[in-house]
Amino acid sequence: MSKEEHRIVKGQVMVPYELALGRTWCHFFDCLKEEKIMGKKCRKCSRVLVPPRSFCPRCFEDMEEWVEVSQEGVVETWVYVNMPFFAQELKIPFISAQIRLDGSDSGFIHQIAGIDLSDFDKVRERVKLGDRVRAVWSTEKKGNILDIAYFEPVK
Amino acid sequence: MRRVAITHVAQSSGVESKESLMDFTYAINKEILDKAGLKREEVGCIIAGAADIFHSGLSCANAFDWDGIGAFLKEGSRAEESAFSFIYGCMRIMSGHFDTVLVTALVKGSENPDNDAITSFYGDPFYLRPVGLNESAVAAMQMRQYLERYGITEEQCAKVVVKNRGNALFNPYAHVKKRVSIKDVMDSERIYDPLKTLECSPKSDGVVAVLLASEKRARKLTGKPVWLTGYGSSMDHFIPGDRDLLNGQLKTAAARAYKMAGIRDPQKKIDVAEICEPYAFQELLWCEHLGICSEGQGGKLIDSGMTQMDGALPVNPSGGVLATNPYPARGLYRIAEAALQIKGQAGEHQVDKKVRTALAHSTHGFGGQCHSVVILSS
Amino acid sequence: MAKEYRTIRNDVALPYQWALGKTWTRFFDGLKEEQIWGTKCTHCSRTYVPARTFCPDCFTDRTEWVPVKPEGKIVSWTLVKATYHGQVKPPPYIIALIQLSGTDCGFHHFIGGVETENIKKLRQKLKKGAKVKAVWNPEKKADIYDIAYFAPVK
Amino acid sequence: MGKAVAIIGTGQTKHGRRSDVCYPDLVRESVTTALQDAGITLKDIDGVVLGTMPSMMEGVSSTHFYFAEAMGALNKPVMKVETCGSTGQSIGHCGYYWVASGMADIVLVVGSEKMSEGDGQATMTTVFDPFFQRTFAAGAPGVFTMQSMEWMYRFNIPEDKGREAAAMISVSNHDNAMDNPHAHIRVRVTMDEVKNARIITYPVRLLDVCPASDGACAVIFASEEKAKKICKKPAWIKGLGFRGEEFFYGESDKAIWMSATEAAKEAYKQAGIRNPLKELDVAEIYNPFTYQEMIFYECLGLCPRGEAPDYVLKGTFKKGGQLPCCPSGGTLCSNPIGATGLIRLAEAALQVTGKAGARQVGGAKLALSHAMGGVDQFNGVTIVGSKL
Repeated sequence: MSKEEHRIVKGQVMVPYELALGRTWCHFFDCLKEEKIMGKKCRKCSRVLVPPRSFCPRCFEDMEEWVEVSQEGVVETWVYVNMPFFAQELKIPFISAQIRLDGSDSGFIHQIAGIDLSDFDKVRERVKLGDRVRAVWSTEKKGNILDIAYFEPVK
Repeated sequence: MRRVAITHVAQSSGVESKESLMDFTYAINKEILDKAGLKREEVGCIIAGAADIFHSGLSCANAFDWDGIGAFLKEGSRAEESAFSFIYGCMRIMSGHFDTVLVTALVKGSENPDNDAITSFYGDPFYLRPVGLNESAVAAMQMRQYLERYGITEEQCAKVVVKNRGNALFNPYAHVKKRVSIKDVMDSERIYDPLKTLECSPKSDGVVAVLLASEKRARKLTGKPVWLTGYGSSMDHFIPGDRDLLNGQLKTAAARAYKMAGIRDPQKKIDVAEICEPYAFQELLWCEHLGICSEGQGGKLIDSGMTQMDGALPVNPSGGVLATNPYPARGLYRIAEAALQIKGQAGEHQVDKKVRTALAHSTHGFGGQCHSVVILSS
Repeated sequence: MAKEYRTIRNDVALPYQWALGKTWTRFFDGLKEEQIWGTKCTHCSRTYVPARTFCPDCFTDRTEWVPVKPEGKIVSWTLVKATYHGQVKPPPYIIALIQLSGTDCGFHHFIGGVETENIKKLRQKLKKGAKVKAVWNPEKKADIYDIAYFAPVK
Repeated sequence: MGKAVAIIGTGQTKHGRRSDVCYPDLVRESVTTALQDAGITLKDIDGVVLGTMPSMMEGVSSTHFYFAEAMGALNKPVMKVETCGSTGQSIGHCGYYWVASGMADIVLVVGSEKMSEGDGQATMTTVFDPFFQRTFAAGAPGVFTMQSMEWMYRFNIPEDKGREAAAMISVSNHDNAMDNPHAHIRVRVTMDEVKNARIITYPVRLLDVCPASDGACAVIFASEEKAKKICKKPAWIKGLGFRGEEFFYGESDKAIWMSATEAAKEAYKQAGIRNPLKELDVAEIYNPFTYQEMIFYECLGLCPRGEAPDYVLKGTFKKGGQLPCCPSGGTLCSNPIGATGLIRLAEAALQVTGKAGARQVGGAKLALSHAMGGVDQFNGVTIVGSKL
């Protein structure tokens, strides 16, 4: 096929969107500014979801009860990302992790840092599934997900 | 083929919503389930109607939409363009697999760049896009041909805006609610000459849900089922220059729908029509192609008053797309409105006659590249 | 943020490398040589421009290459004054549907070399059937802009 | 099940880096092949279904417009159905329902992707919501690695054992792809090569991961009456199911993966299958990642939870094993996303009709095809059989 290679046109596309957060997510990010992680509890199935939802996707009922969840939790899974791609937000290498915060019933996606990330083999020794981690807050809060700077292993 | 009925309808207003798309969607789906007295679990299948990333900024938008439409662990799917999602829902019932299907179309135009920016991406990256085509530009070229070929006047096109925006005043769900005069339309800026600002549809938010049921279930769910009796769609050439923009695929789509519904004389048989007219003149052109009037008579049609709210064949009593344009959901809005007219539940914009048969039309693409026609009956 | 309620900005930016394929590679190479290529279907005899790999009507790839004269007549046009994100150029500009001589379809491109101020005069000049001719871009990149625009022929 | 529906023809492009053709021409290649395979012309087609990954992968919106001619849809009714990676299965389902509804006799279904034109991982990252999770996303490998790690931890699968089994899956898929003229990656690999390949996202290595492919697939569905008239050996649709979970990753349990489990259950119920491992003759599973394929074996009920590596190591799913999986070389060796799920279905149809050439599993009568989509959110299953 390579013999018959025909011309390629390079281009880049940027399309801007402005997405509404809505009440529930606004409140969540407002609370992050105050260093609180809030979930919502379904009165029917009793699950606490973080990020919070306005409604329970399973019970399809409004979720009205706000619950503050712990800033500590258990690593359910993680991945060491050391591959670059276009428009990546975080600098590589980074660890993306699913964390079950105490008092919640869903995995929360964030990053694990605060440890030396340069050597993967050392990272593997430090971060294990089932380990406990806790939130470290950014000093400057912007009302977005990185108000929690990262989660770090609890010694 | 099993019969399919629309049993319930729920729709949001077209006005900009402060809710996230997910919550916005949930509210309407919750509403329709409550209306029908159904639990999410009791619905057989759930179909979303939404556009791709260009209309939401999210790839695989169906993923984000899934929770709000109540589809967790339900059988379901998603079709781009809401008229497609509607007929796909109907097919699922006709097949005998399901007795109820919930179809929801959703978009938040307020979160998106202009329709002109988004529809530019319909074009290929080598030819149509670099020469600046978008839906409005093609519509403008189509309009000029329409005016020239048949001697339709710009004032006649403007009358469509006056009528539809006028109708919208009585529709609680309409987005743009402001009475306009022919002069207002004629004086508005010629953004795509001969198209003027007021002749172009806005960019609206909108979630609309329709509950479909098999005959047996429908009779249990509602006293006023609205039956699907006809459907037709058809696809035209990609490059507008390859077609006659005044003789597109709507005729074919309509012929298919009429054949299925057993309609020979649409002008007599159809009591009310909800037509997708993102550009004012298109209502007239589409009416011709739908057989509501004959070729080149679109101007006379609007002059005659026949398509007015109190006319013999009201067109767009809801105010149409000129008043409310949640782009990928607008087809299902037409279908929902047509169903409400048959049910006699359209409220203040209920037409002043017995509605037995209603037509709903949807189109998307440059100059109406693709059309769908739905016939509903009491 | 401009809105009264809270939103987040979500700019989706992505890079592309689109393959032209053999037909459009040849078509755009032609433009570089100031030659517009079309293809004629040996089945239905319709000539399409830009050139096609297959006849859109007959679905057959038995098509032959035909040179198309860089001139034709106006079928329709619009004067664009609207502005929107990602627009190809700042308005006002004219996009037209042009039937090039010897072809059976419309060709989309810009109209240039005319005053856009006076819409009435413009309408006179760009009447249906008015003759136009391609004006070539002195700097060619083998893309659609190698034709700068079409200009009315006096 | 409603009316009987059959697959009467399939067509695939040569998958790979296809910068020799523009996107519509790539699509047309698969359509032309499918029409030839079925021995019919476009005139016979009543409707066309298209799907690609609904994304900015190729930077063109609503591609049913762009492909109108290439997919032979001029003057025809069309449908555009898309559900991320599971698109291929979803459009197959649409083709089925369209015919089963009685609205059409013959429907052409087309799936395509031209990944070389975009940035796959960057595009995939835009599937994540921009509020909470996109910041931490790392395309497909990031998610699939998280899922695999969680699964191994949950079922106490030793890392070495998982590694060994995943490597074996890679080797056998690559071997299988050698028999498939359409496959993108056609090289044999050894266990050592897989285990020592460059790390993508640990423990996933380069040879555990699918390529980014250009390709298209077309499948023609027909009613019972038409199928019997036109086709000597149709592949009959026996069962189908599609399920999705919550949008946010982490909200549902990906080690158990309810959507995959429930979609398969639904399809088995319709097909009357009680013991899939015994009753199925071949399975085409959507396996962009070796580790994930093992999770699928469990979710699809082909082996007990947590035991997939054991089954793999004893060769259950290899060529010549009890249930050969992905004799085509699978998604691991070709992944034009929007087409991939449909390729699985096409391959399953080829198997039960004895038309799979060098990759034919002898005497295959009942085959499963499957696809997954979203951020581990959706699963679709279709079962085809040689008998009505």
